[in-house]
Amino acid sequence: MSEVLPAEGLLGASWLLIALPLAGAAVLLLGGRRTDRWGHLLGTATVVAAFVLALLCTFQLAGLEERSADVDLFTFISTGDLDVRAGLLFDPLSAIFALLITGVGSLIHVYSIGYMAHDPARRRFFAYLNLFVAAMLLLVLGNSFVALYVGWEGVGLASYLLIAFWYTRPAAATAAKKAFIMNRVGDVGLALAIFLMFAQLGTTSYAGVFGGVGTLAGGTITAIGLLLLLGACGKSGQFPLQAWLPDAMEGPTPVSALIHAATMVTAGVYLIARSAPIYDLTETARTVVMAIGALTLLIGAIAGCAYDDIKKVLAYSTVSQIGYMFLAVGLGPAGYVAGLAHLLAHGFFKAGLFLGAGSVMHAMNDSVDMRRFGGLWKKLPVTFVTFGLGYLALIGFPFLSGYFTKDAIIEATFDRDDWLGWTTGGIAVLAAGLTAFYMTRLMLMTFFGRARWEEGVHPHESPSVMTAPMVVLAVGSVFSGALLVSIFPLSDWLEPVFGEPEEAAHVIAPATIGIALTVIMLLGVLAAWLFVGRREVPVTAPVRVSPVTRAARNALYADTINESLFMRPGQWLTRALVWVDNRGVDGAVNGLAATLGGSSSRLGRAQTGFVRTYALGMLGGAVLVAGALLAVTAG
Amino acid sequence: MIEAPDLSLAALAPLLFVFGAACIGVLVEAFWPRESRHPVQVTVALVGTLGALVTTLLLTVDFEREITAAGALAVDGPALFLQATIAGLGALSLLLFAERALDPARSAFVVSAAVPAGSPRDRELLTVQRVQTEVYPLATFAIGGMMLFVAANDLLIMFVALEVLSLPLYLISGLARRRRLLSQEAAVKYFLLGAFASAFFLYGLALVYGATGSVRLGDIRSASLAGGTDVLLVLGLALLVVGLLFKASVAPFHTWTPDVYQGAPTPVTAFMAACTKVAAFGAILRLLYVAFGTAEWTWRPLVYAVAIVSMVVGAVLGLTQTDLKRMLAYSSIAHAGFLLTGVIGLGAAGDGSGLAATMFYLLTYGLTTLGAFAVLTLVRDGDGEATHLSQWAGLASRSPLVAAVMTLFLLALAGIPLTAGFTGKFAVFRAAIEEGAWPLALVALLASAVAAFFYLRVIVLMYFSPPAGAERGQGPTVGVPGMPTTIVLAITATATLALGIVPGSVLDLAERAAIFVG
Amino acid sequence: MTDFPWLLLMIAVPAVGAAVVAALPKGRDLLAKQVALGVSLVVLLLAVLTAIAFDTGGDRFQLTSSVTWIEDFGVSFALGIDGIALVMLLLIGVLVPVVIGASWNDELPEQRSMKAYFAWLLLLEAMMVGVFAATDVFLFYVFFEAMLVPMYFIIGSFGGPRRQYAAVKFFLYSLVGGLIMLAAVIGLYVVSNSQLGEGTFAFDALRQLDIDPGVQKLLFLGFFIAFAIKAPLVPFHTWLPDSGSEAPIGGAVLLVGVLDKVGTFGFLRYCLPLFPDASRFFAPFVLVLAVVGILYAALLAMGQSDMKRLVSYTSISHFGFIALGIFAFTTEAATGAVLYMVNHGIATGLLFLVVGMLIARGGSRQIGDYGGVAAKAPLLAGAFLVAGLASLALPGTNSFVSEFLVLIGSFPEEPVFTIIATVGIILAALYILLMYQRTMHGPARGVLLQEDPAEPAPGTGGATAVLTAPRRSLRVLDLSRRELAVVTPLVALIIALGVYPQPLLDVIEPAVSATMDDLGGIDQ
Amino acid sequence: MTLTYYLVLAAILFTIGAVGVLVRRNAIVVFMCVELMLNSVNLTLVTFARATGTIDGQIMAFFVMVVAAAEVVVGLAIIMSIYRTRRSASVDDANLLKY
Repeated sequence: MSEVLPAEGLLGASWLLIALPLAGAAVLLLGGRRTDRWGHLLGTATVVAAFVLALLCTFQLAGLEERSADVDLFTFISTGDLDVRAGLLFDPLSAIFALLITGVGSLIHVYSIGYMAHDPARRRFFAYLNLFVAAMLLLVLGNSFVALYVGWEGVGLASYLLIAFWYTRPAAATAAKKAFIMNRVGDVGLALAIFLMFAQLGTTSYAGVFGGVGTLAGGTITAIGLLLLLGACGKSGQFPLQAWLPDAMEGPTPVSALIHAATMVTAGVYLIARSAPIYDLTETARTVVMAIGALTLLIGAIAGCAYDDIKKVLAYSTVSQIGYMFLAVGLGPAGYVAGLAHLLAHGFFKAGLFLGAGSVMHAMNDSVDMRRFGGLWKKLPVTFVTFGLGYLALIGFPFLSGYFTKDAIIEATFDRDDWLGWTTGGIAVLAAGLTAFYMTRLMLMTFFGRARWEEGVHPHESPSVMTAPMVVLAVGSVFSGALLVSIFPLSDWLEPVFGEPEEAAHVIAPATIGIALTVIMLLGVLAAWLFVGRREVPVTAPVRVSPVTRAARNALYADTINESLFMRPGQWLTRALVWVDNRGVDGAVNGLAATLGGSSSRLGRAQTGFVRTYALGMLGGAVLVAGALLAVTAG
Repeated sequence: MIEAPDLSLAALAPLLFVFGAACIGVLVEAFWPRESRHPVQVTVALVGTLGALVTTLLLTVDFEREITAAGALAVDGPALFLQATIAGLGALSLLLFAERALDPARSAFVVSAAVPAGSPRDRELLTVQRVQTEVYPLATFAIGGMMLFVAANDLLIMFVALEVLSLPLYLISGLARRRRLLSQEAAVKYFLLGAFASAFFLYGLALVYGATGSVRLGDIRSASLAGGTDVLLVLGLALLVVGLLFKASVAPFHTWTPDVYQGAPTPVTAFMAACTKVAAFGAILRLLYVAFGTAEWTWRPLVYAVAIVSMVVGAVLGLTQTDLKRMLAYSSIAHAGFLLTGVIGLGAAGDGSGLAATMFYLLTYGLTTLGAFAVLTLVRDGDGEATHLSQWAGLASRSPLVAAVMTLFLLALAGIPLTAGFTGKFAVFRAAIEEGAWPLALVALLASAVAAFFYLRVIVLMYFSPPAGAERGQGPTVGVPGMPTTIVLAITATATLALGIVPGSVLDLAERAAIFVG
Repeated sequence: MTDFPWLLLMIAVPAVGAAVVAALPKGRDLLAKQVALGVSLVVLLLAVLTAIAFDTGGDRFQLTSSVTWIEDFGVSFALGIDGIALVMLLLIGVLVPVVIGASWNDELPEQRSMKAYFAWLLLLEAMMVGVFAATDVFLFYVFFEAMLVPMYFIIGSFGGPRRQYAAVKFFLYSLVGGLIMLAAVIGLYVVSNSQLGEGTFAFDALRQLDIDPGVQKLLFLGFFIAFAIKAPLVPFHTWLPDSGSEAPIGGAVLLVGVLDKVGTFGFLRYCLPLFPDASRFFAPFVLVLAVVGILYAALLAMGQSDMKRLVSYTSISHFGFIALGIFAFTTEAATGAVLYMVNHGIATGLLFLVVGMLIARGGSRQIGDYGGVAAKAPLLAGAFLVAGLASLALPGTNSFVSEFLVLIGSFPEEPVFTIIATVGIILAALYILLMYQRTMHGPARGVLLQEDPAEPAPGTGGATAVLTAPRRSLRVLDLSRRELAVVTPLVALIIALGVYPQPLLDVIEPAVSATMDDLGGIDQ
Repeated sequence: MTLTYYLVLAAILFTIGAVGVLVRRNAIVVFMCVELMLNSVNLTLVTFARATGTIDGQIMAFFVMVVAAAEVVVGLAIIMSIYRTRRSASVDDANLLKY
């Protein structure tokens, strides 16, 4: 971890990055209906302003010779040996995230102005969006794990609010709750990691932890790494906590874009990249990260092939893409940059894809069933083009962003040149093919073929306030890859964070991989055309399908497993405990009372009312007393 | 040639006052015209008891302990403290006797006890305004007996005092104006069992006399010191204790208590609950500390045991009572147990705070229970007091003040802080724990928790339940007390609060008084 | 300023106020309310002034005053506060006016007078102040027990359908604990008598005693059981759900918010400093109780269908955290525990209030009788959500700071227990969000929204059973101005203390570390 | 030592009296049994007086007689009154008060 200097100048005010959207949210929430008319504008303005600020800060940062600035704000919690200060760390890593979040965030805000135009609760929506951005910025800008944790859970809250935005739908409410709970599971891991750091190093600030982590025992470091990973899995929807991500589609589409492209799910990757100094010291943890990444990207890709819900497909593609990123950062120094590059590129094209999907739904009366789409390309030209570019970028069409970044990851994986490298690399390549398949399937079902619209649906292109952001993102998804990898290498920019990128000895020539990937991708496209393109798409999903398809449709039974493993037993346990508490614990108390009462009336029988009985009692008593006294005297 | 025994009249003044008043009362009964007899009797009785109270208090200023009347009487701190307590409580009880406003027939006592209950004559007498006044001299005699009882330094005097206090009680507990059958039954039971018990006491006396050749407490002490303890002495002690425990209504000699408390006229019950308890424990303390103080290792385990039995029996049996008087009877049994906890607190060397604690507890308990019974006399229905629990439901909404006062007394009996009951309990438990008897104290505390339940139940009924018989528009009425009862309630309630909040001075008094002579 | 009898005043003012309110003529309910509110606000002012007068860097006990009370027992009416007591006094000062404001329009059971209710509330406030301000163990005990009486009447006279049962259960439970503690108090006195020559109850003197370990254990248990019943720790907890659900909302808030804190306060103030060895000896057992309680109560909370019961169970779970923090024997954890006591008072207080407002509208305590309320009453839903989030310790709310401190502070000493406890935060999210989702989310349904009883909404089975308040029409469904005024300060506090808790921590820490020193420097 | 016989006799009398109280129903008889107990005590007292060579015991016996006499007066009065009401002197009939 490089030396940090107190920030001055504009960087000193970088806390405004968080404050602006937060203020926006506060105004919109507290302002009530008064702000209905201009609320969305304010919300957008704050984020755009934040973006500008982020840009300026980044430029200033680039100017510094020591590219890292520490912004100390105030004492948050200080007692005993614990001293947590609220402060920000503005360095290349947080900079690129800040840019991504605010940049893509602003576009999504703009888009939402149009998308939510007719929703009575638009103001509330923008308030939540602002909150989301603010929380995410705190997450990436905080200078300690505690600050990160605060942002971390803040993001959880914001996602909860947004997924449940249409809370009158039980499905939405449930999905939101599910998202929050699964995130909480991850948060436990993060929290425990923080406790462990404090217990071992007496501090939770990045500087302190990364400074002292070297002195720890290997086991401890691995433990910290794995706990952090658990947290990351929760946020980024990685195995085994991936199940909430597709359900999150219950929220309005811009939310999906925000969650999947700009914020939330990238947090996990950020956490691991940020904790590079820890992971560098623990091979084991890194291996687990890679394994999980590989596993998840496969799961995502497989599930993506089966769904007919356009947003679900995109969701699973996110799961799988994040898997790539995990795989990358799991590689360690070799992969951080590749992973982050893919993250940024993904930010562009996935946002574009979601906004495109939103635009399609907008046109199709909010239907998401691709079997009811088809032939939309001439109805929604802009959407089609932008969406198409995003699609090409995603499947790694040569010289579009996805191509470069994914390629880099797979290269780096093979460069490990060990069983792990080969297996994970192989999986990654395979998944690339699957990606091409399911995305092509999506394209074909949505934009090509015969129109299978329900009657009364009259597709129309979205207003420019929606299309404009899509265009911008499309441009980004086309060029960002080349930009980040070759023209303006991310590796140099991140050098202060991850150190000098060492030139790895390539096991397989990059060219070879490039070509191989392209071939695989084309195969996927071909397969999709064979399955979907050339024959009629039935408007209802076929019921009699192979177990593989069924499994895929059920996302490999993730929910089933969760339910039967945790939910049901939990409910049983709860019911059992309620019984125990009423009958057992409380029963014991009431039982005692009852016993006293019973014995009372039973003893009361002795009070017969007959003088002679009383006299007998007295005589007996007297004898006892005398006997007792004599006994005491004798003994 | 017998020389006259030395008599210190000063020391005897209180007793002379009371017995004097009693005798005058008898004469008044004989010669004063019936019409105006009642006020006179009341005055005489009150003058006697209050006079006794005053004189005892006078004696306490710069008094030196002494044994007088040829060693028959001990005039020492405990004697005076307890005599004052008895005189005071006695006076209050007499005020309850004298209450004429509550009962439509102007008195709680039957006009002529000789008339068979339920006979036509009895029914017509039920409503006449005539009141009978023998109860006052009788009660006065009882009070005198009690005061003698706690001062007796000689088993024989103790026995005589026991009878002097018991016989009038037997009688007046049979004199209820209403529910005469119950009252008479109570009298018979009390009498037969009382006589039975005093026979035990007497036999014990005889055995002790045989063992030590004397019935003076002092001599017994020295004898037991010298000769150790032979079987006769121990047996004697046992039988004496039985006689006394009976009067103190300690389990297993408590069986008469609920029946008599319930059957006797409520003022008499109050009188018994307050004064008899004091007297009996006064005697127990004197007997155990003075005569057998050196042989405590013999009786301590016994007291320990009966204390526990008494507390448990009282607390547990009280739980299911539905009659308030009977419930208070069981509570008095439980309290006897708590008092014995204090008796345990006698230090090995006769020091220790047990004595003072017990005396203080007696005072607080007497006041509280007297007050509680006084409240009982207020709540009435067609035939006399409404003592069934169900009739007290929703009393608070009907007359908040009475409910509040009753609540105060109940909380005091339960031993809730800021009431006299708590101070008393604290004192006796402290004494016990100081002597290392913390298990006993613990049992006592748990017992009082159990007992608290039935006190609470009354509060619950009064405050949280819908009024009884409200729907039928009937149900008990709360009588407006006349001057006497009002005074009693005022004094007892004030004292209960005062002894809870600022008990300091009275505690001092007990502390300084707590040394026996002889 | 410091020799001014602030504490005495804080006890006297509400007590006198109670007397005044009670003495008001019948039927002057409005006046009674106004007087009560005024008095409670004065007390709040006094609390604030006390806080100003309190010197953070100063002696352990400040604003002390002592008058001999019962000479023969060595009892003195001694008052004084350390940081811990101070924050509790502030909590009382804040909560009571809020509660009075919240109870303004309560529908009481048949022929109950409002003024009696407010009189009891004020008397209760006086007692609570006394309990925290007493520095004489006997005095503490007196307040500890006397406190029961007003609460007993609040529950019993103004509570729900099963109020009699609940009131008696509450009273007996506490009484049993109290009496066991009385034995220990006396025992402590006897020990002091033998060691110092004359018996005393002064806390500072008793702290100096060195008590034989065996005796320590007995005395510790005496105190501990009483406090464990008050707090309450599993398995002494079963009275709380009954009392919490049957008590009127105002009473419930004070019961869970302040009264029960006397238990945890007692652990910290009496058990640890007076019986260090015993505390160390019993710590493992207590920790087990605490951790079990956290999970057990959380699971039970999930199983409740009655909202007030649910909230009560969540409190039991929270008390587990507090106990964990106290018996982990580290400054951080204990400081967190004290902060937890304050924050829990605020957060759960708010939760109870909001639930109460919901119940006042629907007349049912059953979760199943509500649904989709958020659509009709956004403000109510918002307050509910804030309270809920605070109760599941979301960062940014006050509870996060305290829970975080407790856990991170306990971890170095008690890793295993802490890890288990940390799982509790998942359960917390579950029970809160389940309740929130079922009542606020989903399609609008339930007792609030059935226009004609002809077609009853699903799940109103229990509604008719526990219908206590008349159903309101939909127009007044959202929070009224008064209710808003009641809720706002608490929400503000939740956020403020969540962002900047340091001032409180500065007050609490010295007292806590002093306690840790009494404990014998476990905490390096 | 012959005095022992007197003591034993007295003890026997006392026991007879006590048992009589328990077994007899008629209030008068019960009461007489009590009196028997008292008199057995008198015998004991006198015996001890003889044994110790003091006269206190004999004096006490007189006291006891007086007290017993007083007791008889009171007792008979009470029993009489209840007899006139109930037309029965059986102690078992009088148990309205119980439990």
